[in-house]
Amino acid sequence: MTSLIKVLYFARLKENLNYSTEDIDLPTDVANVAQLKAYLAQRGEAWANLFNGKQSIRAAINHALVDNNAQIKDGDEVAFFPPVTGG
Amino acid sequence: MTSLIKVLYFARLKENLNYSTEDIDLPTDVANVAQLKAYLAQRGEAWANLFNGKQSIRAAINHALVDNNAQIKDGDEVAFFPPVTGG
Amino acid sequence: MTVRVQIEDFDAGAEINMLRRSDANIGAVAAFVGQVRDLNEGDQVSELVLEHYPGMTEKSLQAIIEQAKERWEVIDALIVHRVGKLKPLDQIVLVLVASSHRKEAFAACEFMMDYLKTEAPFWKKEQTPAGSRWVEAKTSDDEAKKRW
Amino acid sequence: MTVRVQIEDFDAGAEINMLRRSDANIGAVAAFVGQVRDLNEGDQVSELVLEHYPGMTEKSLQAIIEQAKERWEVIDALIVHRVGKLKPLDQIVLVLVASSHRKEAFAACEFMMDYLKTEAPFWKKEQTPAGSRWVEAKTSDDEAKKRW
Repeated sequence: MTSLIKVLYFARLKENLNYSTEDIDLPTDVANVAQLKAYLAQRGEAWANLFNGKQSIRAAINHALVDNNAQIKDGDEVAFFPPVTGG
Repeated sequence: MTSLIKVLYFARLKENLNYSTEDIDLPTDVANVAQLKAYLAQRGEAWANLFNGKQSIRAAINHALVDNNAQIKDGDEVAFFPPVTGG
Repeated sequence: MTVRVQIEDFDAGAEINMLRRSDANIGAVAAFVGQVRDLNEGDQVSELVLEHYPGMTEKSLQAIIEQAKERWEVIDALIVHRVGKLKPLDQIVLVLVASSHRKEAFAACEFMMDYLKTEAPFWKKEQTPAGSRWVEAKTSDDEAKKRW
Repeated sequence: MTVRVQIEDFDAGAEINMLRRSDANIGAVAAFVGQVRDLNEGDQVSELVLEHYPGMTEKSLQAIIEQAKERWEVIDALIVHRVGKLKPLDQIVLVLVASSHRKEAFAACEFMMDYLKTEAPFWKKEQTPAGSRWVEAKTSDDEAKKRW
Protein backbone atom coordinates (compact mmCIF):
# COMPACT_ATOMS: atom_id res chain seq x y z
CA MET A 1 0.00 0.00 0.00
CA THR A 2 1.41 3.38 -0.96
CA SER A 3 0.54 6.80 0.46
CA LEU A 4 0.53 9.63 -2.02
CA ILE A 5 0.65 12.99 -0.28
CA LYS A 6 1.06 16.60 -1.32
CA VAL A 7 3.77 18.59 0.46
CA LEU A 8 3.97 22.40 0.54
CA TYR A 9 6.81 24.66 1.68
CA PHE A 10 6.45 28.32 2.65
CA ALA A 11 8.52 31.44 3.28
CA ARG A 12 12.19 30.77 4.15
CA LEU A 13 11.77 27.04 3.47
CA LYS A 14 10.40 27.59 0.00
CA GLU A 15 13.34 29.87 -0.79
CA ASN A 16 16.05 27.67 0.70
CA LEU A 17 14.74 24.52 -0.98
CA ASN A 18 13.70 26.27 -4.16
CA TYR A 19 10.56 24.18 -3.94
CA SER A 20 7.00 25.28 -3.19
CA THR A 21 5.01 22.08 -3.69
CA GLU A 22 5.50 18.45 -4.64
CA ASP A 23 3.74 15.10 -4.59
CA ILE A 24 5.48 12.42 -2.56
CA ASP A 25 4.84 8.70 -2.69
CA LEU A 26 5.61 7.87 0.94
CA PRO A 27 7.75 4.85 1.85
CA THR A 28 5.87 2.50 4.16
CA ASP A 29 8.08 3.40 7.14
CA VAL A 30 7.06 7.08 6.98
CA ALA A 31 3.80 7.39 8.93
CA ASN A 32 4.05 10.59 10.95
CA VAL A 33 5.44 14.13 10.74
CA ALA A 34 8.73 13.34 12.50
CA GLN A 35 9.38 10.46 10.10
CA LEU A 36 8.55 12.64 7.09
CA LYS A 37 11.02 15.29 8.31
CA ALA A 38 13.75 12.64 8.70
CA TYR A 39 12.95 11.34 5.22
CA LEU A 40 13.24 14.84 3.70
CA ALA A 41 16.47 15.57 5.62
CA GLN A 42 18.19 12.82 3.62
CA ARG A 43 17.74 14.68 0.34
CA GLY A 44 20.88 16.81 0.64
CA GLU A 45 22.45 19.66 2.56
CA ALA A 46 19.73 22.31 2.18
CA TRP A 47 17.14 19.75 3.26
CA ALA A 48 19.21 18.44 6.14
CA ASN A 49 19.79 21.98 7.43
CA LEU A 50 16.06 22.59 7.60
CA PHE A 51 14.79 19.21 8.77
CA ASN A 52 17.54 18.02 11.13
CA GLY A 53 15.53 19.21 14.12
CA LYS A 54 17.72 22.20 14.96
CA GLN A 55 15.49 24.72 13.25
CA SER A 56 12.04 25.62 14.42
CA ILE A 57 9.79 24.25 11.69
CA ARG A 58 6.00 24.18 12.01
CA ALA A 59 3.84 21.57 10.28
CA ALA A 60 0.21 21.51 9.21
CA ILE A 61 -1.87 18.62 7.91
CA ASN A 62 -4.91 19.53 5.83
CA HIS A 63 -4.70 23.16 7.01
CA ALA A 64 -4.49 22.39 10.75
CA LEU A 65 -1.34 22.93 12.84
CA VAL A 66 0.04 19.59 14.10
CA ASP A 67 3.00 18.33 16.11
CA ASN A 68 5.67 15.75 15.26
CA ASN A 69 3.52 12.80 16.35
CA ALA A 70 0.69 13.56 13.95
CA GLN A 71 -0.11 10.65 11.63
CA ILE A 72 0.00 11.13 7.87
CA LYS A 73 -2.42 9.27 5.63
CA ASP A 74 -2.95 8.84 1.93
CA GLY A 75 -4.23 11.99 0.25
CA ASP A 76 -3.10 14.39 3.01
CA GLU A 77 -1.83 17.87 2.30
CA VAL A 78 1.21 18.42 4.52
CA ALA A 79 2.80 21.86 4.86
CA PHE A 80 6.11 22.93 6.41
CA PHE A 81 6.89 26.53 7.35
CA PRO A 82 8.75 28.73 9.84
CA PRO A 83 7.01 30.21 12.90
CA VAL A 84 4.40 32.66 11.61
CA THR A 85 4.93 36.43 11.60
CA GLY A 86 1.66 38.01 10.45
CA GLY A 87 -0.40 40.71 12.06
CA MET B 1 -13.53 87.35 56.51
CA THR B 2 -16.10 85.94 54.09
CA SER B 3 -15.67 83.28 51.42
CA LEU B 4 -17.66 83.78 48.28
CA ILE B 5 -17.88 80.60 46.24
CA LYS B 6 -19.74 79.42 43.19
CA VAL B 7 -21.70 76.16 43.52
CA LEU B 8 -22.90 74.05 40.57
CA TYR B 9 -25.37 71.16 40.54
CA PHE B 10 -25.65 68.56 37.78
CA ALA B 11 -27.94 65.83 36.50
CA ARG B 12 -30.37 64.44 39.10
CA LEU B 13 -29.29 67.07 41.66
CA LYS B 14 -29.99 69.95 39.31
CA GLU B 15 -33.46 68.55 38.61
CA ASN B 16 -34.35 67.76 42.22
CA LEU B 17 -33.18 71.13 43.52
CA ASN B 18 -34.35 73.06 40.48
CA TYR B 19 -31.04 74.87 40.73
CA SER B 20 -28.05 74.69 38.42
CA THR B 21 -25.71 77.31 39.83
CA GLU B 22 -25.54 79.84 42.64
CA ASP B 23 -23.10 82.06 44.52
CA ILE B 24 -22.83 81.35 48.23
CA ASP B 25 -21.29 83.58 50.86
CA LEU B 26 -19.97 80.89 53.19
CA PRO B 27 -20.47 81.11 56.96
CA THR B 28 -17.13 81.03 58.76
CA ASP B 29 -17.78 77.54 60.13
CA VAL B 30 -18.04 76.02 56.63
CA ALA B 31 -14.50 75.24 55.51
CA ASN B 32 -14.63 71.87 53.78
CA VAL B 33 -16.89 69.77 51.54
CA ALA B 34 -18.56 67.84 54.38
CA GLN B 35 -19.43 71.09 56.14
CA LEU B 36 -20.80 72.60 52.92
CA LYS B 37 -23.02 69.52 52.42
CA ALA B 38 -24.33 69.82 55.99
CA TYR B 39 -24.98 73.53 55.43
CA LEU B 40 -26.94 72.84 52.21
CA ALA B 41 -28.91 69.99 53.85
CA GLN B 42 -30.53 72.56 56.19
CA ARG B 43 -32.25 74.35 53.32
CA GLY B 44 -35.30 72.08 53.19
CA GLU B 45 -36.51 68.62 52.37
CA ALA B 46 -35.20 68.31 48.80
CA TRP B 47 -31.79 69.52 49.99
CA ALA B 48 -31.76 67.31 53.06
CA ASN B 49 -32.63 64.26 50.95
CA LEU B 50 -29.61 64.84 48.72
CA PHE B 51 -27.04 66.04 51.24
CA ASN B 52 -27.86 64.00 54.35
CA GLY B 53 -25.08 61.55 53.47
CA LYS B 54 -27.36 58.69 52.45
CA GLN B 55 -27.05 59.36 48.74
CA SER B 56 -23.86 58.93 46.78
CA ILE B 57 -22.91 62.49 45.83
CA ARG B 58 -19.60 63.36 44.18
CA ALA B 59 -17.90 66.72 44.64
CA ALA B 60 -15.38 68.63 42.58
CA ILE B 61 -13.46 71.79 43.44
CA ASN B 62 -12.17 73.85 40.52
CA HIS B 63 -12.82 70.93 38.12
CA ALA B 64 -10.98 68.27 40.15
CA LEU B 65 -12.75 65.42 41.98
CA VAL B 66 -12.36 65.76 45.75
CA ASP B 67 -13.50 63.97 48.90
CA ASN B 68 -15.39 65.24 51.95
CA ASN B 69 -12.25 66.53 53.67
CA ALA B 70 -11.25 68.85 50.84
CA GLN B 71 -10.86 72.48 51.97
CA ILE B 72 -12.91 75.20 50.31
CA LYS B 73 -11.43 78.66 49.88
CA ASP B 74 -12.66 82.03 48.65
CA GLY B 75 -13.31 82.07 44.90
CA ASP B 76 -13.58 78.29 44.49
CA GLU B 77 -15.97 76.66 42.05
CA VAL B 78 -17.58 73.74 43.87
CA ALA B 79 -19.71 71.20 41.98
CA PHE B 80 -22.03 68.46 43.27
CA PHE B 81 -23.24 65.60 41.09
CA PRO B 82 -24.22 61.92 41.10
CA PRO B 83 -21.71 59.18 40.16
CA VAL B 84 -20.85 59.67 36.49
CA THR B 85 -22.39 57.55 33.72
CA GLY B 86 -20.66 58.56 30.48
CA GLY B 87 -18.95 56.41 27.88
CA MET C 1 -3.15 64.11 22.31
CA THR C 2 -6.60 65.57 21.76
CA VAL C 3 -9.93 65.52 23.55
CA ARG C 4 -13.17 66.76 22.08
CA VAL C 5 -16.62 67.06 23.64
CA GLN C 6 -19.19 67.68 20.93
CA ILE C 7 -22.82 67.43 19.89
CA GLU C 8 -21.91 66.33 16.34
CA ASP C 9 -21.22 62.76 15.30
CA PHE C 10 -17.61 61.65 14.62
CA ASP C 11 -15.94 59.65 11.86
CA ALA C 12 -13.96 56.87 13.56
CA GLY C 13 -12.24 55.82 10.33
CA ALA C 14 -11.02 59.33 9.53
CA GLU C 15 -9.72 59.76 13.07
CA ILE C 16 -7.89 56.40 12.95
CA ASN C 17 -6.25 57.33 9.64
CA MET C 18 -5.23 60.79 10.87
CA LEU C 19 -3.70 59.31 14.00
CA ARG C 20 -1.82 56.39 12.46
CA ARG C 21 -0.43 58.27 9.46
CA SER C 22 1.20 60.93 11.63
CA ASP C 23 4.14 58.70 12.58
CA ALA C 24 5.70 55.66 10.86
CA ASN C 25 6.83 54.43 14.27
CA ILE C 26 3.19 53.62 15.00
CA GLY C 27 2.60 49.90 14.48
CA ALA C 28 -0.64 49.52 16.42
CA VAL C 29 -3.84 51.49 16.86
CA ALA C 30 -6.34 50.25 19.43
CA ALA C 31 -9.78 51.80 19.11
CA PHE C 32 -12.99 51.75 21.06
CA VAL C 33 -16.37 52.93 19.77
CA GLY C 34 -19.32 53.07 22.16
CA GLN C 35 -22.82 53.24 20.78
CA VAL C 36 -26.32 53.69 22.25
CA ARG C 37 -28.09 50.36 22.83
CA ASP C 38 -31.86 50.09 22.47
CA LEU C 39 -32.10 48.19 25.75
CA ASN C 40 -30.91 49.02 29.28
CA GLU C 41 -31.78 47.24 32.54
CA GLY C 42 -34.40 45.30 30.60
CA ASP C 43 -36.24 48.34 29.26
CA GLN C 44 -36.54 49.67 25.73
CA VAL C 45 -34.58 52.91 25.27
CA SER C 46 -35.79 55.31 22.58
CA GLU C 47 -33.55 58.27 23.36
CA LEU C 48 -30.64 59.31 25.54
CA VAL C 49 -29.65 62.78 26.70
CA LEU C 50 -26.04 63.25 27.73
CA GLU C 51 -25.33 66.07 30.15
CA HIS C 52 -21.80 67.10 31.16
CA TYR C 53 -19.82 69.64 33.16
CA PRO C 54 -18.23 71.96 30.60
CA GLY C 55 -14.67 72.82 31.56
CA MET C 56 -14.21 69.95 33.98
CA THR C 57 -15.03 67.37 31.30
CA GLU C 58 -12.19 68.40 29.01
CA LYS C 59 -9.69 68.59 31.90
CA SER C 60 -10.79 65.19 33.15
CA LEU C 61 -10.33 63.57 29.74
CA GLN C 62 -6.92 65.22 29.29
CA ALA C 63 -5.88 63.94 32.72
CA ILE C 64 -6.93 60.41 31.71
CA ILE C 65 -4.70 60.59 28.62
CA GLU C 66 -1.82 61.91 30.73
CA GLN C 67 -2.17 59.01 33.16
CA ALA C 68 -2.16 56.50 30.28
CA LYS C 69 0.99 58.15 28.85
CA GLU C 70 2.76 57.78 32.20
CA ARG C 71 2.02 54.04 32.29
CA TRP C 72 2.41 52.94 28.67
CA GLU C 73 4.32 53.98 25.58
CA VAL C 74 1.61 56.01 23.93
CA ILE C 75 2.67 57.81 20.74
CA ASP C 76 -0.67 59.56 20.33
CA ALA C 77 -4.21 59.30 21.68
CA LEU C 78 -7.65 60.77 21.09
CA ILE C 79 -10.90 60.92 23.03
CA VAL C 80 -14.10 62.18 21.42
CA HIS C 81 -17.27 62.15 23.52
CA ARG C 82 -20.67 63.30 22.38
CA VAL C 83 -23.25 65.20 24.44
CA GLY C 84 -26.89 66.12 23.88
CA LYS C 85 -29.63 63.96 22.40
CA LEU C 86 -28.71 60.52 21.06
CA LYS C 87 -30.70 57.57 19.74
CA PRO C 88 -30.00 53.81 19.58
CA LEU C 89 -27.17 53.05 17.10
CA ASP C 90 -25.76 56.57 17.55
CA GLN C 91 -22.09 56.70 18.45
CA ILE C 92 -21.32 58.06 21.94
CA VAL C 93 -17.58 57.80 22.46
CA LEU C 94 -14.37 57.16 20.56
CA VAL C 95 -11.06 56.34 22.23
CA LEU C 96 -7.94 55.81 20.12
CA VAL C 97 -4.43 54.90 21.20
CA ALA C 98 -1.45 54.67 18.85
CA SER C 99 1.69 52.87 19.96
CA SER C 100 4.60 50.97 18.45
CA HIS C 101 3.21 47.69 19.74
CA ARG C 102 -0.24 46.23 20.26
CA LYS C 103 0.03 45.31 23.92
CA GLU C 104 0.62 48.90 24.99
CA ALA C 105 -2.12 50.18 22.67
CA PHE C 106 -4.72 47.72 24.00
CA ALA C 107 -3.86 48.32 27.66
CA ALA C 108 -3.88 52.12 27.38
CA CYS C 109 -7.16 52.12 25.41
CA GLU C 110 -8.99 49.91 27.91
CA PHE C 111 -7.53 51.87 30.84
CA MET C 112 -8.77 55.12 29.32
CA MET C 113 -12.29 53.73 28.84
CA ASP C 114 -12.39 52.39 32.41
CA TYR C 115 -11.29 55.76 33.78
CA LEU C 116 -13.63 57.71 31.54
CA LYS C 117 -16.55 55.61 32.83
CA THR C 118 -15.81 56.47 36.46
CA GLU C 119 -14.14 59.90 36.40
CA ALA C 120 -15.34 62.00 33.48
CA PRO C 121 -18.38 64.15 34.43
CA PHE C 122 -21.02 62.87 32.00
CA TRP C 123 -24.54 61.78 32.97
CA LYS C 124 -27.04 59.88 30.87
CA LYS C 125 -30.79 60.31 31.06
CA GLU C 126 -32.74 57.78 29.06
CA GLN C 127 -36.24 57.75 27.65
CA THR C 128 -38.13 54.47 28.19
CA PRO C 129 -41.82 53.54 27.69
CA ALA C 130 -42.29 54.26 31.43
CA GLY C 131 -40.82 57.76 31.16
CA SER C 132 -37.38 59.29 31.49
CA ARG C 133 -34.83 58.25 34.12
CA TRP C 134 -31.24 58.95 35.06
CA VAL C 135 -28.95 56.03 34.33
CA GLU C 136 -27.46 54.56 37.51
CA ALA C 137 -23.69 54.14 37.83
CA LYS C 138 -22.56 50.51 37.80
CA THR C 139 -20.43 48.90 40.48
CA SER C 140 -18.87 46.83 37.68
CA ASP C 141 -17.37 50.07 36.34
CA ASP C 142 -15.79 50.86 39.69
CA GLU C 143 -14.37 47.35 39.78
CA ALA C 144 -13.04 47.66 36.23
CA LYS C 145 -11.14 50.78 37.28
CA LYS C 146 -9.64 49.14 40.37
CA ARG C 147 -7.86 46.57 38.23
CA TRP C 148 -5.35 49.14 36.97
CA MET D 1 -18.38 36.65 11.47
CA THR D 2 -16.21 37.31 8.44
CA VAL D 3 -12.56 36.86 7.52
CA ARG D 4 -10.92 38.31 4.45
CA VAL D 5 -7.39 37.89 3.12
CA GLN D 6 -6.74 40.45 0.43
CA ILE D 7 -4.15 42.46 -1.48
CA GLU D 8 -6.29 45.63 -1.43
CA ASP D 9 -6.36 48.14 1.41
CA PHE D 10 -9.35 48.24 3.77
CA ASP D 11 -11.51 51.03 5.20
CA ALA D 12 -11.54 50.56 8.97
CA GLY D 13 -14.22 53.22 9.49
CA ALA D 14 -16.62 51.68 6.98
CA GLU D 15 -16.12 48.24 8.54
CA ILE D 16 -16.75 49.58 12.05
CA ASN D 17 -19.95 51.28 10.91
CA MET D 18 -21.20 48.20 9.08
CA LEU D 19 -20.54 46.01 12.10
CA ARG D 20 -21.99 48.25 14.81
CA ARG D 21 -25.12 49.30 12.90
CA SER D 22 -26.20 45.70 12.32
CA ASP D 23 -27.57 45.26 15.85
CA ALA D 24 -28.82 47.81 18.43
CA ASN D 25 -27.77 45.38 21.16
CA ILE D 26 -24.17 46.26 20.33
CA GLY D 27 -22.87 48.80 22.84
CA ALA D 28 -19.14 48.35 22.27
CA VAL D 29 -16.83 47.88 19.32
CA ALA D 30 -13.17 47.18 20.02
CA ALA D 31 -10.90 47.59 17.02
CA PHE D 32 -7.29 46.96 16.21
CA VAL D 33 -5.44 48.33 13.19
CA GLY D 34 -1.89 47.18 12.53
CA GLN D 35 0.30 49.20 10.20
CA VAL D 36 3.79 48.78 8.70
CA ARG D 37 6.49 50.56 10.72
CA ASP D 38 9.52 52.07 9.00
CA LEU D 39 11.82 50.51 11.60
CA ASN D 40 12.28 46.88 12.75
CA GLU D 41 15.06 45.46 14.91
CA GLY D 42 16.87 48.79 14.54
CA ASP D 43 16.88 48.78 10.73
CA GLN D 44 15.07 51.02 8.28
CA VAL D 45 12.31 49.12 6.44
CA SER D 46 11.34 50.35 2.98
CA GLU D 47 9.02 47.53 1.96
CA LEU D 48 7.36 44.43 3.30
CA VAL D 49 6.11 41.38 1.41
CA LEU D 50 3.46 39.29 3.13
CA GLU D 51 3.22 35.66 2.08
CA HIS D 52 0.50 33.32 3.30
CA TYR D 53 -0.89 29.80 2.92
CA PRO D 54 -4.11 30.18 0.91
CA GLY D 55 -6.84 27.93 2.25
CA MET D 56 -5.26 27.39 5.65
CA THR D 57 -5.11 31.13 6.37
CA GLU D 58 -8.86 31.63 6.10
CA LYS D 59 -9.60 28.49 8.17
CA SER D 60 -7.13 29.57 10.81
CA LEU D 61 -8.69 33.05 11.12
CA GLN D 62 -12.20 31.56 11.27
CA ALA D 63 -11.05 29.18 14.02
CA ILE D 64 -9.66 32.15 15.99
CA ILE D 65 -13.05 33.90 15.80
CA GLU D 66 -14.81 30.70 16.89
CA GLN D 67 -12.54 30.38 19.92
CA ALA D 68 -13.21 33.99 20.89
CA LYS D 69 -16.97 33.38 20.58
CA GLU D 70 -16.74 30.41 22.92
CA ARG D 71 -15.02 32.50 25.59
CA TRP D 72 -16.76 35.88 25.36
CA GLU D 73 -20.14 37.27 24.34
CA VAL D 74 -19.25 38.29 20.82
CA ILE D 75 -22.17 39.60 18.76
CA ASP D 76 -20.09 39.96 15.60
CA ALA D 77 -16.43 40.00 14.59
CA LEU D 78 -14.29 40.68 11.55
CA ILE D 79 -10.69 39.97 10.58
CA VAL D 80 -9.16 41.51 7.45
CA HIS D 81 -5.51 40.73 6.70
CA ARG D 82 -3.56 42.03 3.75
CA VAL D 83 -0.97 40.09 1.72
CA GLY D 84 1.52 41.10 -0.96
CA LYS D 85 3.71 44.20 -1.06
CA LEU D 86 3.27 46.83 1.64
CA LYS D 87 5.13 50.00 2.60
CA PRO D 88 5.52 51.91 5.89
CA LEU D 89 2.20 53.50 6.97
CA ASP D 90 0.24 50.88 4.99
CA GLN D 91 -2.40 49.04 6.97
CA ILE D 92 -1.75 45.30 7.49
CA VAL D 93 -4.52 43.96 9.65
CA LEU D 94 -7.92 44.92 11.03
CA VAL D 95 -9.64 43.06 13.88
CA LEU D 96 -13.10 44.16 15.05
CA VAL D 97 -15.23 42.76 17.85
CA ALA D 98 -18.76 43.93 18.62
CA SER D 99 -20.33 43.10 21.97
CA SER D 100 -22.93 44.49 24.35
CA HIS D 101 -20.22 45.57 26.78
CA ARG D 102 -16.70 46.90 26.47
CA LYS D 103 -14.92 44.37 28.67
CA GLU D 104 -15.91 41.46 26.42
CA ALA D 105 -15.10 43.42 23.26
CA PHE D 106 -11.61 44.38 24.46
CA ALA D 107 -10.74 40.89 25.69
CA ALA D 108 -11.92 39.13 22.54
CA CYS D 109 -10.15 41.63 20.27
CA GLU D 110 -6.81 41.31 22.03
CA PHE D 111 -7.18 37.52 22.23
CA MET D 112 -7.79 37.38 18.47
CA MET D 113 -4.70 39.48 17.73
CA ASP D 114 -2.52 37.35 20.03
CA TYR D 115 -3.74 34.17 18.36
CA LEU D 116 -3.42 35.61 14.87
CA LYS D 117 0.21 36.51 15.61
CA THR D 118 1.10 32.94 16.58
CA GLU D 119 -1.29 30.70 14.61
CA ALA D 120 -2.29 32.28 11.31
CA PRO D 121 0.07 31.27 8.46
CA PHE D 122 1.47 34.63 7.36
CA TRP D 123 5.16 35.42 6.88
CA LYS D 124 6.77 38.82 6.47
CA LYS D 125 9.86 39.51 4.40
CA GLU D 126 11.22 43.01 4.78
CA GLN D 127 13.46 45.14 2.62
CA THR D 128 16.22 46.96 4.54
CA PRO D 129 19.31 48.89 3.34
CA ALA D 130 21.31 45.65 3.88
CA GLY D 131 18.95 43.62 1.66
CA SER D 132 15.82 41.58 2.22
CA ARG D 133 15.26 39.29 5.19
CA TRP D 134 12.52 37.15 6.69
CA VAL D 135 11.10 38.62 9.88
CA GLU D 136 11.80 36.40 12.90
CA ALA D 137 8.95 35.28 15.16
CA LYS D 138 9.03 36.90 18.61
CA THR D 139 9.01 34.99 21.87
CA SER D 140 6.95 37.89 23.29
CA ASP D 141 4.15 36.84 20.92
CA ASP D 142 4.22 33.27 22.26
CA GLU D 143 4.07 34.66 25.79
CA ALA D 144 1.18 36.97 24.89
CA LYS D 145 -0.77 33.95 23.68
CA LYS D 146 -0.08 31.91 26.81
CA ARG D 147 -1.87 34.49 28.99
CA TRP D 148 -5.26 33.42 27.65
